[in-house]
Amino acid sequence: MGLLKQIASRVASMLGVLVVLTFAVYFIQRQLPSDPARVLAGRTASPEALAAAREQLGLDKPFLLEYFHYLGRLLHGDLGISVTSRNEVSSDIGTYLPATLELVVVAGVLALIGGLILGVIGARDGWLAGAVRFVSVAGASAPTFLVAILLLLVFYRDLGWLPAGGRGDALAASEPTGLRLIDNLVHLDGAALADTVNHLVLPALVLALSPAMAIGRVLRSSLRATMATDFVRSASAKGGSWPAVVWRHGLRNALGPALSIAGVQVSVMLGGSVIIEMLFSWPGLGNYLSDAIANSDLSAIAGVVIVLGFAYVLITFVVDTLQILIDPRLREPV
Amino acid sequence: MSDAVARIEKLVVQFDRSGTPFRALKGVSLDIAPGEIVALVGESGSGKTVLGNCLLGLVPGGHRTRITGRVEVGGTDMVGGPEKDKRRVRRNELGAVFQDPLTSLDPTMRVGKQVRERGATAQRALDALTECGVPEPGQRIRYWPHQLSGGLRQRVSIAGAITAADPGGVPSLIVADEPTTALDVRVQDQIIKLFARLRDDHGCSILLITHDLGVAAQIADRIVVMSEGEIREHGPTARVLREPQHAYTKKLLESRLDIAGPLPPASVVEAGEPVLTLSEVVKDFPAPHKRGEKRRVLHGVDVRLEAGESLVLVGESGCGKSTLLRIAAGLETPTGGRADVPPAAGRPQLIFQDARSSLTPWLSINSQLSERLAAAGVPRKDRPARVAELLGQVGLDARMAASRPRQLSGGQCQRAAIARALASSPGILLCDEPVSALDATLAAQVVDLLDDLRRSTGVSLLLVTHDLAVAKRIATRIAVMTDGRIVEEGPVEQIFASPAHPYTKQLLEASPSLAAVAS
Amino acid sequence: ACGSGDSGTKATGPADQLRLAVSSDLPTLDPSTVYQYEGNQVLTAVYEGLLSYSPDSTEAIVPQLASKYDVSKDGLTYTFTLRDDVTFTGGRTMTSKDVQASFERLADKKVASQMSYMVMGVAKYATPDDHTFVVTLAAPSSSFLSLVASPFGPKIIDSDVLTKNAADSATTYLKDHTAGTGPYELTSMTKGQGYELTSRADYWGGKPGFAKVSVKVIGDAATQLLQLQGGDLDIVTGQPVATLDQFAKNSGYKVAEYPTLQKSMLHLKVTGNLADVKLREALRAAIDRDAFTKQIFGTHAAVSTQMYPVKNVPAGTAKDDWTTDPTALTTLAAGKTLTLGYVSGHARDKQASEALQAKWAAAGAKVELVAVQGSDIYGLSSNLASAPDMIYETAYPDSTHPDTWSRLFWYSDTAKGNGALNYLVGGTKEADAAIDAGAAATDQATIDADYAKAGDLVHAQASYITLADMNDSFIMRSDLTGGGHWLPAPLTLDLRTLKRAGN
Amino acid sequence: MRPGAVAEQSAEVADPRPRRWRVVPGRVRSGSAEKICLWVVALLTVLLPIAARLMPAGETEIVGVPFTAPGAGHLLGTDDQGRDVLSRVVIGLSASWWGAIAVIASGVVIGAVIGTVAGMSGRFVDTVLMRLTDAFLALPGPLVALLVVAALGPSFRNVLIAVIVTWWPWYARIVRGQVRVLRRLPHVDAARSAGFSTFRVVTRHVFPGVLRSVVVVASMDVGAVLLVLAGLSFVGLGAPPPAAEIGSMAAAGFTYVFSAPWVALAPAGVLFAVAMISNFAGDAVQERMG
Ligand SMILES: Nc1ncnc2c1ncn2[C@@H]1O[C@H](COP(=O)(O)OP(=O)(O)OP(=O)(O)O)[C@@H](O)[C@H]1O
Ligand SMILES: Nc1ncnc2c1ncn2[C@@H]1O[C@H](COP(=O)(O)OP(=O)(O)OP(=O)(O)O)[C@@H](O)[C@H]1O
Ligand SMILES: [Mg+2]
Ligand SMILES: [Mg+2]
Repeated sequence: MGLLKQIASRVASMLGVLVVLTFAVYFIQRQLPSDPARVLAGRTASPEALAAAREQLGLDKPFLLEYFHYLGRLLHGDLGISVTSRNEVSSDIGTYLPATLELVVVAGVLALIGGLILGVIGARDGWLAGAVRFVSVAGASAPTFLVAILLLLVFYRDLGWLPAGGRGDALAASEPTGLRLIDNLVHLDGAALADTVNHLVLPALVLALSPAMAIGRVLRSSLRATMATDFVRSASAKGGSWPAVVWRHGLRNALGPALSIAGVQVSVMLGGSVIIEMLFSWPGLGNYLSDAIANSDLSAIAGVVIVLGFAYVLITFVVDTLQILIDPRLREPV
Repeated sequence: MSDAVARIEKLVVQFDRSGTPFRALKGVSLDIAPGEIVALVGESGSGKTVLGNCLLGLVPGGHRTRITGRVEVGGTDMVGGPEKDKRRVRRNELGAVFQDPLTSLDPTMRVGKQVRERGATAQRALDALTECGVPEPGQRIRYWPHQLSGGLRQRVSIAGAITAADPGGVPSLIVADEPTTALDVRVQDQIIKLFARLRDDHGCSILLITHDLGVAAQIADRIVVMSEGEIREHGPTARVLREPQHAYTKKLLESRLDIAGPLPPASVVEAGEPVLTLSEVVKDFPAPHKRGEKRRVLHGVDVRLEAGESLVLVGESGCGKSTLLRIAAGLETPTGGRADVPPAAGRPQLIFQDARSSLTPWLSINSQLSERLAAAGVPRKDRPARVAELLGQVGLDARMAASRPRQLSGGQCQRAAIARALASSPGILLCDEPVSALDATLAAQVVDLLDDLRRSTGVSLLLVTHDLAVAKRIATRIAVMTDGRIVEEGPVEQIFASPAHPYTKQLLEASPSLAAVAS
Repeated sequence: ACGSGDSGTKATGPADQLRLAVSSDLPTLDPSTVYQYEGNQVLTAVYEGLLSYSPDSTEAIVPQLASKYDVSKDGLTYTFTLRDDVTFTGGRTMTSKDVQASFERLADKKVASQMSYMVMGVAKYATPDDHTFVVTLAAPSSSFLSLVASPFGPKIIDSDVLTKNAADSATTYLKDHTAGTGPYELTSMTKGQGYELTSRADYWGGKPGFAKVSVKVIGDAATQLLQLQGGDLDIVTGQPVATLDQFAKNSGYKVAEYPTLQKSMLHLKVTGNLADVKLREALRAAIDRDAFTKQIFGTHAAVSTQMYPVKNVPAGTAKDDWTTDPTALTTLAAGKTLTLGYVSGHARDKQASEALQAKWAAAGAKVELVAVQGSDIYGLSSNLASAPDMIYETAYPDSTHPDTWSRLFWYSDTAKGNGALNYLVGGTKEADAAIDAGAAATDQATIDADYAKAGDLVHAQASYITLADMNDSFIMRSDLTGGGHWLPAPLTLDLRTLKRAGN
Repeated sequence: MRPGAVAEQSAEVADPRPRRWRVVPGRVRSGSAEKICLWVVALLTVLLPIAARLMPAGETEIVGVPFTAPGAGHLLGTDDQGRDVLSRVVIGLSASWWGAIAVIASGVVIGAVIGTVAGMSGRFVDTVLMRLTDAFLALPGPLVALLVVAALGPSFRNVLIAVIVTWWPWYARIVRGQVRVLRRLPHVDAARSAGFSTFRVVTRHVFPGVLRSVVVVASMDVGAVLLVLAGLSFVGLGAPPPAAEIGSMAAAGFTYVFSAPWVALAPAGVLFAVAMISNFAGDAVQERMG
C-alpha cells in the first residue's frame, strides 16, 4: 500500500519533470534566432516555400497553443518531424537509441563493478587501499577526451588490439532488439559477438571511467563509516572474517549513498556519451543530437531531451526502488 | 587459577590521538574463572569498554594502537594470535553485548537472522529470545531492527550474545558492556536473573561492565573497580561494598544515590500559587507504520505545580513523560486540554535528558548564555558579569565560558545547560532525566545542585526520572505515570512508605540497592 | 611523441575494397534531397546525370547518360539523346520516361528539394522516343546546361521505383535504397555508422576499380586520421594543413590536390556599423591576403584574384584586388566594436576568423567573433539588425557558370528565391540587372561582359571580399591511383577510375 | 554532470554516538601530501590571476610562427595562430578556476537558501520546493548548458549560469536533509524554548551545523566543475574565440593532435594536473571533516 503510493507519487513527479523539461526546451528554442522553417525549406527556398514550411512546422501559431498541440501529439508517441533528416523524430530515435543504450548500459555495468571493487578494496587499510584511493582521485580528474585519445593511440594504433570506432561489422545482427550483444547471443553468432565486444570495449571503458571513480569514492567512504559502526563490531564479535562481514553487513548498509551517486552518474554518462560518440564514431543519439543542435532541429532536440529526461527519471526511480529493497527502514512512509 | 577462561596480563593499550599517545589501559591484569560473574565498575572513560574489547580481540583504534601484555581466552592469544584462531574463539566461545543497543543491530538484516548469525539453530534462537524476555519471539524474528523499541533491541542483542555456534549453544564467556542502560528497572531485573541462570545452568562466565553498583551488587561474584586505566581494587562483592579499601571506591559508594537511604530533611513549601497548570492534557501522535492513524500518548493528564515545590514524575519508558514536559515548555501543542503558565512565572525552561546535545555545538558557553541574557533584556555591558555569576551559581569555573560543549565533560555540560536555563530567569525549571546519563558521582552532584537552586532561588522544579533513588533525594511530591496516565500522586514520604498502585509497588521492588549486600 | 606521420603504413588493406570516411551522416540517400558535399561522394557513385563535368577538374562539360545534346538558337529548347545501354540497379533499362520523371521529381512539393531552383525555368518536358528527352525553358538561361552537368544537378532515378512509391513521392523508400544507374549500388547501411557499396555487373561504363566501397561516418578529423594510420581507411580529406604537409613527406601516403570552386571569403554588411564604404575598404585594405592564405591554407589554396570562383569568368575580368595598407583603419574604426561571424563547428573557419580578427586588431579595429549555427546563417538576412557585421565563410557554387555564384550570393533583391545566400544583403540594383542580363544572353561575349560588370560593381561596393581559392586535398595510401575529380564537387572523388596499384 | 559529489545521504544520518566511536579504525591520517595539496589549492586561488598577468604574452597576442614546437623560446610552443600556448593555458586556467569557484559559491548560496527554507518549513512548502529542486535535478545537465548557451549566446558567463542552474539543487538537497535532522535536535528545541525568533534559531542554531557537510561536498566539487566547464568549452560552448579557454584550446588543438600535439596536450595535461590537485585537496578535506 505504502509502496504503491510511493510509486504513484514518483510517477506523478516524473511526468511533472517531463512537462517542465519539454516546456523549457520549447521556450528556449523559440527564443533562438534560428528559423527551423528555413532549415526545412533549404538555403535556396523562395518566400512562399518558406511560408509553407512554417505552416507545416506549426510555427505560425502562438507559442502556447503550439506547445499544447505538441504535448498532445507526444501522448500518442508522436515527436514530430526532424527538419534535417525529414524522418519522424521517433523513428530516428528508434534508430539511434539502441547504440547509445548499449553503450551506456555496458558502461554503467562496468562503472558499477569497477566502483564496487575500488570502493571495497579502498575501504580496507594498507598500501593497496592507498593506491586505490590515489588511482580513484587521479582517474576522476582525467578529461575524457585525453583518456580517449591516449587509449586509441595505444590500443588501436600502436598495439592494434582493438578497433578505433563504430559498432562493428554492419552486417552483424541488429534484430530483434538493436542491442548487438543480445542480438548476437540470440543468433548464436560467436564471431559477430566477439566483433561487437571488441568495438564496445574502448568507448565503454572511457565512458565508465569517471563514474566508476565517483562510485568507488563514495562507496569507500560510506563503507568505512559502516565498518566503524557498532553493528559491524557486533558482527565481528560473532567471529565473521573481514570479507564475510563486508559482504553480509557492510555493503548492504553502505550501498545507499553509492547507489544515489550511481543514479547521478547515469546523467553524467548520458552527457558524456556526446563526446565519446564523437571520438569513437559511435552511431548513437549523441551524434544525432550534435547534428540536431548544429542545424537548430527543434523537434529532434526536444525528442532527444524527452527521451534522455525520461531515461534519467526512470533510472532515478529504479535507484530509489533498489534502495528501498536494500534498506528496510525506507519501506515505511515517514 | 590456571583453569581461567580468560586471562589478562599487564595489558597496556595506547591510542594515538591525532599524533599524541594516550594510554587507555595502563597495565591491567585480570583472570576470570569458569562460572564466575565479574562486575567491572568505574567512572566514565576509565577504560572498561576498551578492556572488554580486548577480550574479544577487537582492538579499537586500528593499526596505530599499541598494545603490550597478554590477553588469552580459552588458551588463545586474542591480541597477537592469528586472526583465524581469534575468529574461531569469537564464534564458539565468546558472547558480546555492546554498550549502545540502538546501534548494535544491522538495520538491513532481520533480527532472527542476526541472532542465528553464528550458526545456531532456529529453535535455539527462539529459546534465547524467550529467555531474554522478548514477547512473542516467533513473530519478532521476522522483524527488522527499526521495528523494535530500544529495550527490545537490547534484549535481541543479548540473545545474539548467548547463542554461540557450539552444540551447547551457550558461550563460555560473555562480555556484557552496560547491558541494561536502555531498560527500565523491571526488564533490567529480568536480564540480571537471566545472567545468573546462564551461570548456574551452563557454567558460563560473565564480565559485566556497569556503572551501577546496585546492579553489580545483585549478581556479581567479584567486583573490579577501575579508574583512569588502572584497576584500583578488586575482591568479592560483599567485601568491596562493605569494606572498600581504595579512596576511589569509597567515593563511588558514598556518592551513590541509593533508594534505601533515609529521606532528606523535608523543606517546608508554603502552599503557594500554582505556577504551572496542566489540565486534561491529551496528545496524539501519528501512528508509525500506519498512514492516517493516530496513537494516543497522553490520555488526559492533570498536573499542578506550585511555586517553590519540586514535583518528580516517575514512570516506565515510553509512558509519555517527556511529551508532557515538552507540552509544558511550549515545544509541543497538546491535542486536547490546556497548559497554563501565569505570566508572572515566565517562560518555563527545559533541561534536556542529554545536556550535551541540548547545547548548540558550535557556540561557546558564553555566547549561549549571553544570547539568553540579551533576550531577557540584560544590557550588553552587564552581561559578562552576569555570565560569570550564573556559572558560579552552578559551580563552574568562569574560565569555562570560552569553551565549546565538546570540550566539557558530561557533568559540566549538564551544569552549563542549567546555567543557560537560569539565564532566562525562569520561575519553573523542567528537567527531563537530568542524571540518567551520568556516572554515580556526577549524578549526585547534579541532583544536589538542583535541590540547592530550588531552596535558594525558590524556582519550581518539575523533574522526570525513572530512578526512584533520584526522586527520593529531590522530590517534595511524586507523581507516578504509566501508559499516558498519572496513576498515583502524593508527598514523597507517602509514596515510599505506602505505595498504593501495583505499578508503584513493582517499581520499588525492582529498584536495585546496595543495602541488601552491604548489611 | 605523437608525431605520427612518420609511422609506416599498416596493412595495405583488402585489394578489391576501398574505405572512405565522411564527417557527418547523410540524413537520406535521396538524390533529390542530399545537398551536402561530403554526402555527394556516396551519391555520385550510385546515381548519374545526363551530363557531367569532366573528371579532370576542368570546367569542360562532357556527356554522361546523354550521349549528345543540342540547344536551339533561341536558347529555349534543349534536346538530349540518351544512351541505350544504361540499366538501373535491378536490371531495367533506362528510357526517357525515367529522365522526365527524375526531372519532374525535383520540382515536386512533397520532395521539397533544395535543388528545385535548377528546373524552375522549365516550361515543359517532352519524350518523343525512348532515347530522346526534350526540355523547353520559359526564358533563355545561360546556366541551364551547367546545372544539368552539376554534381548536385538532376540525377536519374528508376521511374518504376517512383511509381511504386508514388504515395510519398518515394521519399521514404529512397532514404535507404538506391535506384540509380551508377557503377555502385547500396548493399547495406547502418545509420550513423556507414554504407557498403558494391559494384554493379551490368554498369554501362565498365567495371570500376573496386568491387566494394565502404563509407564510414567518422565525425572527428583526428579520428579519421588515426584510422588511416591504423589501416582501416584508404583516403581521408578535410585535414588541417600541418597534417597534409606532414603526410606529403611520408612515402606510405600521398596527398592528392585538385582545384575546386570553393572560395574563402567575407560578407560585409552595408548598413549599420559598416554603412560607410570607406570603412569597408579600410577593412579590406588591412588584410594581407598573401600572408593570410599562407597561414591558413599553406600551399593548399591560391590567393584569390577574381570576385568569382576559378574558371567562372575569363581571367583578368571581375578582378578583386587591393594594396595592403592598414593605416586607414585606425581612425575609421575608432570607437566601434565590429562583429565577425563564422559557421560554428568548422575548425578552419574559426582559425581563419581568428587570424582576421588578429590582423584587424593589430590595425586598430576592435572585432569580436561570433559563432553562427550552420543553418541559422540563412535566417540572418531577414533579421539584419541583429546579424554580425561580417561573416566569414568558405562557399562554393553548384556549377562553374557565373550565374550560380552571383545570383545566390550577390543578388540584392531577395524575393523569388534570388540571393538566398546573400546573408548580409550586399549587392546593388545595377549588379542585379547585370546578372539578369547575363542569364538571358545567349552569346558568350555578352554573358562574360555582364557577369564581369556585376563582379566589378560588387567589388566597388566592398560588400564581398574574396580571400583564397581553395584546393581539395586528399591524403591517400600511396598504392591508390587514377582517381578523378569534378571541379564543382568538393571533397568528392570519381570512384569509377580509382584503383589500387597492382590490381 | 557531477562526478565528484559525495552522496548527500550519508550526511543526512545524524550520528548519535559519542565522538570517539566515530573514529574510524585505522583511518588514513592526514598525510603531508594532502597538506601540500591544500596549500597548492590555496596558492592557486591567489596566484593564478597574478600569474596570468605575469605571463610572457597576452591572451591573443601573436608572438611567433604558428606551430612552433615547445622549446626555449616558448615553453609549451605556439598554436595555430602563433600565440604562446603557455600564456594562454595559464590565462585560461585562471578564468576556469575562478569560474569553478563562482559556480560552487553561487550553488551553495542558492542551495542553502532553498534548502534551509524547505527544511524548516512545513509539508507544503517543503514539497513544493523539493519538487522544484528535483525537476532541476532531472534536467540533463549538459543539455541545459547547451540550451542556455544557445539562448543567451556563447560566453563564459552564460556557461557559468548554465552550470549553476544544474548545480545548486545538489546543495539544496544536502542542506535540506541536514536541516531536517538538525531542527529536531535538542539544542534547537532549547533555542526555541528560549523564545528566539525563527530567523535567529535558523541562522545561529541550525545553519552553522549544515555548513560542514556543505564545505565537504563543495571541496570535492571544485575539480568536477573544472572538468565540466572544460567539457562544455570543448564541445564549443564557451567564450567565443580568440578567448583562451582550456576546453576550446584542447578542442582546437585536437585537430592537430598528430601534427602539433602540444597544442592539444598542453591544455589537457594542465587541466588534468589541476583537477587532480583540487580533487586530492577535496579528498583531504573530506577525510578530515566528513
Ligand atoms: N579508538 C579510540 N581512540 C582513542 N581513544 C580512545 C578510543 N577508544 C577509547 N578511547 C579512550 O580510551 C578511554 C577509555 O574508554 P572506554 O570506552 O573504555 O571508557 P569506559 O570506561 O567504557 O567509559 P563509559 O563508562 O563512558 O563507557 C577514554 O578516554 C576514551 O576516550
Ligand atoms: N514525535 C513523535 N511522533 C510519534 N510518536 C511519538 C513522538 N514523540 C513521542 N512519541 C511516542 O510517544 C510515547 C511517549 O514518548 P515519551 O518520549 O514522552 O516517553 P517517555 O515517558 O519520556 O519515555 P522515556 O523514559 O523512554 O524517555 C512513546 O511511545 C513515543 O514513541
Ligand atoms: Mg564504555
Ligand atoms: Mg523521555
